[in-house]
Amino acid sequence: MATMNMVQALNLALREEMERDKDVIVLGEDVGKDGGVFRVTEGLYSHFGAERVVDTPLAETGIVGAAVGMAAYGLKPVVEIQFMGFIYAAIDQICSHAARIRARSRGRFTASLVIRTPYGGGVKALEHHSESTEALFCQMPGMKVVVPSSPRIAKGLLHSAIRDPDPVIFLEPTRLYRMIKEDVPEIDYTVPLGKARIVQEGKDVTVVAWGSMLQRTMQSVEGFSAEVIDLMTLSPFDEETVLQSVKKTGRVVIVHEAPSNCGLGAELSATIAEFAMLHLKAPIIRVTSYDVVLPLPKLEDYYLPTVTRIRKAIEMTLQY
Amino acid sequence: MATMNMVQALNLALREEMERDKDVIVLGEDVGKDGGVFRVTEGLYSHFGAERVVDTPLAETGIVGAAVGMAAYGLKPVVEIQFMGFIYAAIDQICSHAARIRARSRGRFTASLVIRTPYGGGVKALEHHSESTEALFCQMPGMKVVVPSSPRIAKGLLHSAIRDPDPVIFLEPTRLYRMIKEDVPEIDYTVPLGKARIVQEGKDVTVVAWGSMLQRTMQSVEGFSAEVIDLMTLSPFDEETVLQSVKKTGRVVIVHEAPSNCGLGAELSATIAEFAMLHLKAPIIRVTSYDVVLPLPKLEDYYLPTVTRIRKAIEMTLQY
Amino acid sequence: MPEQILESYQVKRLDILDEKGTLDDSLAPSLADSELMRMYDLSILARTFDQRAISLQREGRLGTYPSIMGLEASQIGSALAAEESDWLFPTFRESGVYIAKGLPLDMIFQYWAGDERGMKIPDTMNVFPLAIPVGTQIAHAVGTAMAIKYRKDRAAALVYFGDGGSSRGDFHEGLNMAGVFQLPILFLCQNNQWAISVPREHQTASKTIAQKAIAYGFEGIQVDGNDIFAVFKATRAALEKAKKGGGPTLIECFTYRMGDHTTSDDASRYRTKDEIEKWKARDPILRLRLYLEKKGLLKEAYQEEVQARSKAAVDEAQKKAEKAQPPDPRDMFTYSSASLSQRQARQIKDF
Amino acid sequence: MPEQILESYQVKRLDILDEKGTLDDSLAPSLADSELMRMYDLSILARTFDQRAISLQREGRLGTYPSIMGLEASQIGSALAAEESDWLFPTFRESGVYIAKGLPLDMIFQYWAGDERGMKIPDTMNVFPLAIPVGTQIAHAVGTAMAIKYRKDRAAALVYFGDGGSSRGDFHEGLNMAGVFQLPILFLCQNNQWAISVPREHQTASKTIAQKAIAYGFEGIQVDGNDIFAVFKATRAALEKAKKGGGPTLIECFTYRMGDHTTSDDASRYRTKDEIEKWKARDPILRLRLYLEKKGLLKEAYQEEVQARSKAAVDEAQKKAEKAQPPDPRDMFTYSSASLSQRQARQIKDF
Ligand SMILES: Cc1ncc(C[n+]2csc(CCOP(=O)(O)OP(=O)(O)O)c2C)c(N)n1
Ligand SMILES: Cc1ncc(C[n+]2csc(CCOP(=O)(O)OP(=O)(O)O)c2C)c(N)n1
Ligand SMILES: [Mg+2]
Ligand SMILES: [Mg+2]
Repeated sequence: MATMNMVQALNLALREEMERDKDVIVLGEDVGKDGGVFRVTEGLYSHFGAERVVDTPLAETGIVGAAVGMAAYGLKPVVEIQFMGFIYAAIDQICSHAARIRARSRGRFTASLVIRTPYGGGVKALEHHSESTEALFCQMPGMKVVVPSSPRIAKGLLHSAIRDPDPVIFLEPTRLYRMIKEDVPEIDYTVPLGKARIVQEGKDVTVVAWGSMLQRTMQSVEGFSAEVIDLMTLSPFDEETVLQSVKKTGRVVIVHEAPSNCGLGAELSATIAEFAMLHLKAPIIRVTSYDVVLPLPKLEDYYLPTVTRIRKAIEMTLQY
Repeated sequence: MATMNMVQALNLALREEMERDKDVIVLGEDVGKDGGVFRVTEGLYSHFGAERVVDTPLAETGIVGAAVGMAAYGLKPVVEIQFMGFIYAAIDQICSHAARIRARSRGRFTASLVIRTPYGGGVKALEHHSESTEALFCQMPGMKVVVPSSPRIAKGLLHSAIRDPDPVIFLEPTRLYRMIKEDVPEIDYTVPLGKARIVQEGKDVTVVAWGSMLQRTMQSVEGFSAEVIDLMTLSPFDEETVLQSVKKTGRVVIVHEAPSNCGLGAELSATIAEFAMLHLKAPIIRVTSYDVVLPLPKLEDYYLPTVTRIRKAIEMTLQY
Repeated sequence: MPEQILESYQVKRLDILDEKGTLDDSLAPSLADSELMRMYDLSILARTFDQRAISLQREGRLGTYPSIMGLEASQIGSALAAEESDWLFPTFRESGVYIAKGLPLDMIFQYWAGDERGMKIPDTMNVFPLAIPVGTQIAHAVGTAMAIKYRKDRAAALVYFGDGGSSRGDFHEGLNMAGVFQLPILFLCQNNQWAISVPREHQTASKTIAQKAIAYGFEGIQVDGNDIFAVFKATRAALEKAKKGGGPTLIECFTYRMGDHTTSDDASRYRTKDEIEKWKARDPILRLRLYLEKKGLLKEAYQEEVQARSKAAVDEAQKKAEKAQPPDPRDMFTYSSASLSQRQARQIKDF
Repeated sequence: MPEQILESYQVKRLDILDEKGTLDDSLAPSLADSELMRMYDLSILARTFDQRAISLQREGRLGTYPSIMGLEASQIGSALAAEESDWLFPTFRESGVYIAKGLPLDMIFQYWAGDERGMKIPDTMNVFPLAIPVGTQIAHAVGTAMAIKYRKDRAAALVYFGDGGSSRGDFHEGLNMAGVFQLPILFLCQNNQWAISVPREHQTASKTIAQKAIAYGFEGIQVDGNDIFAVFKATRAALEKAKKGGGPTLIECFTYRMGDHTTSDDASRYRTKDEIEKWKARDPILRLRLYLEKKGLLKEAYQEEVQARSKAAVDEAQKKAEKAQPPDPRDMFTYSSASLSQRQARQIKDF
């Protein structure tokens, strides 16, 4: 056991995977000498060398496209996109190729790769540095999307993501990078993809969250008998765990950082409305950021879900 | 009144807008001499000249990015992306700039532009030629997304889209381009953005669809008292019309071509589950394509929603 | 304004076999007669396949198909110059490459009939499934070249694209990365003068595509793309250089798309008959035939035999493709990811 | 292999004012003393602003800020060479351009404090809000140049980007389109040798950025980016050419990022003190001062006066920015689109 923050936990996971499997290659902008702008790849360059920790030119499409070609050859590329706001140029390669090469070639070629990127707001950052557009990737068949909520979980999920035979978008909540410290077991452990986690059991309402909103959710549920689910894998998400909980509590509040319109909360709600409708005692409430263009820091606190809004939503469902 | 198919109706709308306003410029690949691969811009090049009907190099990012710069200068660019499968490279410009320049500059600069692209399957096309990824764009605050379901509506919506002060993604169902012929009024009329259309009234179930699925839906509702809604504007969609109908019927079936996971159907369902829950008599059912990588023509018919699947869903809701 | 000169560059072109079938011996690659005949046989086979594909599409037995007529020298010459260990990345218009590399003809038919199984490339072939989004395959080849270099394998990547593809950002990002990492890769542009209706001179203002290599710090060269010897020689040299650690090369094959863009296109809407006539005289197969005839390698009887053999092979492939079992709808699910999601497991029960 | 030569190209460089402040009269642009003093005054003002921004960030009164130290000549020299009618497209590291164009200093502070209102560019200024996604502004400038050409206005677009930006596909697609349409546009690359921790030579294998213009069929030139006269002259010439219908130009300003990448960066992790020292001697303001002193235009008293004036202006701006009313949360809604959606109309009631 060692206490570490999420940056350290992710760094350790990368280190262990690179020790374990020499096909694992890290590439991206400033991942080498600089150790990444958040230092997640700190020390890897000096330890594994420039061949395995590759500083690339500034070209997101090319970086992700190259990862597809590396993976097809048998390597395990772990790409770092410096911020989620800069992943958009790579969507063509992600959606048209990484997600489809297995189907296109009927299994001859696969894209076993990971794309890591800092994700989410709450850090008073510049424009394009607080994006939460996970739903863009959740809707791509063939892709997996993962979001850790603590150092221990981050390490276990990253191990699983790197060992997964298919492409994984690994979203790292910037706000949690250094906020939470936690005991992380030294032993090699994984957190399986596709499984959600019940953070606390409860009987009156199910609250689903992930990433940095989980922590805000935990602050909000005090005084309620709320069952809190940390989704962890956003796509494909763990329908069974969510539905089981909802069937038990009959009430649902979903919390996320993205605006409501076509966010992942919509999918959760729709799945519940289709398969657990008869167990519902109250409307399904989403607590999300407002449906506006992501503001700069001065307005960010108004934009993001607050403890007050989450509590109000819970109280509202409890009135039924 | 003249009878025309959707290609002709769209062509006429473009022609009228270009006559009306010399700031309207059409640009894209093969939109000039060739008149577009589906001939939607047929004749515009010879009539308005190469300055207003611009054949661009093969560069989707650059084309859409250039449209943002043109719009900022005061022109009204109407971009054609040859197929929706090739719009992904332009998402960076759409999401990072077209959708945000108004907010970023607090109104000094806007991106009043239209991006037209053939959309959807059912035409036995090549890979990447049958995409239905509308939800990617629906979740971007600042963007509008529109899908016509008939020639008359196509013309009216395109007029509105071109005159809209904000960026609009205009999705043209390839399958409907030449399938339906309809009387199209000669007079200048518009179909407003943001408003849905009740195609037929009914009392037992509300069925929401758009694009080419509307036509399939109409074939499916025979024998039921179904209220059919053609959404037309997918984002921001007409919540009032949808909720009003659901409150009346108490049952909902949503039909779309995209896979279910994080499709627009999820948002419709979630909005209903939040604001009309107490009126619901049955689970909200989505009839969508399967959650798999879009197949090639030989498997396409298995993939897309069928009349049988739609009818089954309706019958299912009616059992409650 | 007078300034100091930092650098000077030249753009070169290679021609070996002219339209009359006359060879420049000083430049010709040394090829055994059997290799020459292989080039000819494959060219005839490729064109026979291509014409059959077009007529099958007309009969509604194939989907949209992009003809390679006129590109046989560029595709077969380059594919034959590559070794087994090399990795090839074709565009959607590369029947000639797949045929030269030995992908069963029936699979190519099967693919164009709308069946993914046609692109389930055999494990023995290092060729990617064709890429439809223009230019996007360039990045894949770059990544594979990075992997080849990392593994220190004796191989190179060879990626195909067109004049239109050279306008995409993928081209730039890929060539730039290849230059920075000195990768074992060959970028082969078939400049066939058209991108659907957009002529080469509206695609870019540079005099040649070859000179774009100057922007990336490595060598670019234009070759007569209808001259199979020039294509073969330049490709072989570039791949050898790559495998010796000499880094990337850009080759512009200056050629012509003799047919419509695809079976759904009508090129007469945007280009003249004269232009097509002019290029007919430059047909890559014609000049190869003239040369081999002069060389006495091509008796009339043999020509008929090759035609017949090709027709038989294509007939055979067509039959095989058409009587193949239709694909199983469950394949949609089983090939989307390595394992089924909860939702997919529920949905697959519909079949 | 011998080949015929199709084209030859040269890459040139312009230097006018050297590190010692010595001027090459034969090349110097003709500038009135008042213009020379304006260049100096603005350089001092820009550096004063820049240093203030850095310290305000350290005090937690601004967010992350990217210093322009060392880039004053490239930014001010080029901005002053542009006319009112020209349209400028800055990157995130362009305080000098905004200052030279006259954007109120308090607005620049306001923006970096996290308030969109700081980028509500006055209607009288044809300058875009800064672009953070690297390279993406290039396409906007190209589109504006297309619009300028369509409207036959006497104006040109001037777009800024860095050595890192030159690796993005946006660069390629933008320059290629500009070449094809012969647009009135100037692509100005501030090659400051670093893209965060990635040195210029790992960004691209080409000897210069200037030579990348060869790929697009128009002129490229490298200038000493720390030489405000070279920058001014080359920019003025390129914009004139553009407005006369002469098409695009690429200018590489060879310069150096003297500070950390941003206030959240620590450049000592990846570059040496020696390198920084070497470039300190080339400081663009230093050599301008030396020149003006020799010319007798810069008395010590005046230098102090300029410093004082700049400090006063920056104090003033900081005060104004800091006592501005906080933004109204409803602005999030009112500026997302021209009108509120049903959902937004419901949500805005929360405020
Ligand atoms: C990214 C992208 N945009 C548009 C298309 C539609 N399209 C298919 S082929 C083609 C022209 C390609 O020209 P070129 O690269 O010269 O190849 P050629 O067709 O001449 O072989 C276009 C525009 C596409 N397939 N991909
Ligand atoms: C598309 C994109 N990718 C990554 C980043 C993160 N980032 C900000 S500046 C920068 C380096 C830019 O280098 P250069 O273009 O040379 O400009 P400079 O910082 O030297 O002024 C990077 C990688 C970004 N802003 N945009
Ligand atoms: Mg071509
Ligand atoms: Mg730089």
